Amino acid sequence: MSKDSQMRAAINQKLIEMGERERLKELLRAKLVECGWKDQLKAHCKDVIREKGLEHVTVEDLVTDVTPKGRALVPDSVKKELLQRIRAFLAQHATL
Amino acid sequence: MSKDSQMRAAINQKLIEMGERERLKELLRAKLVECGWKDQLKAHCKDVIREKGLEHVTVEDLVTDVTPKGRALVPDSVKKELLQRIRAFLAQHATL
Amino acid sequence: EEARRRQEHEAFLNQFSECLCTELIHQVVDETIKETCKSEIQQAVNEKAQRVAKCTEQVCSRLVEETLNTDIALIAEEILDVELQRIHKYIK
Repeated sequence: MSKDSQMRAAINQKLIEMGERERLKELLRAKLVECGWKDQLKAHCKDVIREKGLEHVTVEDLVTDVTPKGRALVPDSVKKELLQRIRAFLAQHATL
Repeated sequence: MSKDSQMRAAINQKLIEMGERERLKELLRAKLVECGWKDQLKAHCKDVIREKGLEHVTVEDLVTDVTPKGRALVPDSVKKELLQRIRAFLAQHATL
Repeated sequence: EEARRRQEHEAFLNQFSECLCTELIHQVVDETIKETCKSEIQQAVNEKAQRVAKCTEQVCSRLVEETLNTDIALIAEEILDVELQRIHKYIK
């Protein structure tokens, strides 16, 4: 295992152990709702269904279609906030 | 003060006054780099840090650990060259 | 007498040279060891800080990706269900 993999594993373990990983996911979900990401994605799903026709769309197709935009629509500020929260958590709780 | 002590003090003073002591040290530093001693020392430091773990090593610990090997690794050729240079200086300043 | 004095002086210079040589080697070697230990530890500390920063970013990206994958799938499923129900109602 490379040093990087070891380090990533150690960070993840610490986050999971203390329940922080789940809290971070919840925080991210809340932020995605708050910034309008969820509404935008729903609207985009509807657009795709309308364009392709409901009878031609499976869940898998729809996921494949909307994922790139879904990823791109996540504001940088949300990612930054999450990263800062992880850094603060590690600074407080982990000896890596 | 014995005659030998007086002579030692006089030579030491001359070595310092004429900048020869610093030049000898510079020569030695250059030779230690040139012969690969410094690289070996760095590698040994890295080994000790890796073995003990960075969080368990202070600068003082590391110095204590690597000093015996560091001293032992100085090649005889470097010692001989330094000795010759000292003798040459003393011969040149025979009045001392 | 002169020869004896010269011999003594030679012996003194030899001994002095040996002592000075050893003293200089110890001094320079010890100084270099201290400097090297300090810089090697500092380098290790810097490398570790860089690794922690890089890996934290990677862990964060992975967490975002994982959450998005789950949520996008849930949203897609939900919207498709809603649209299907709407069509069924319309047909009925």
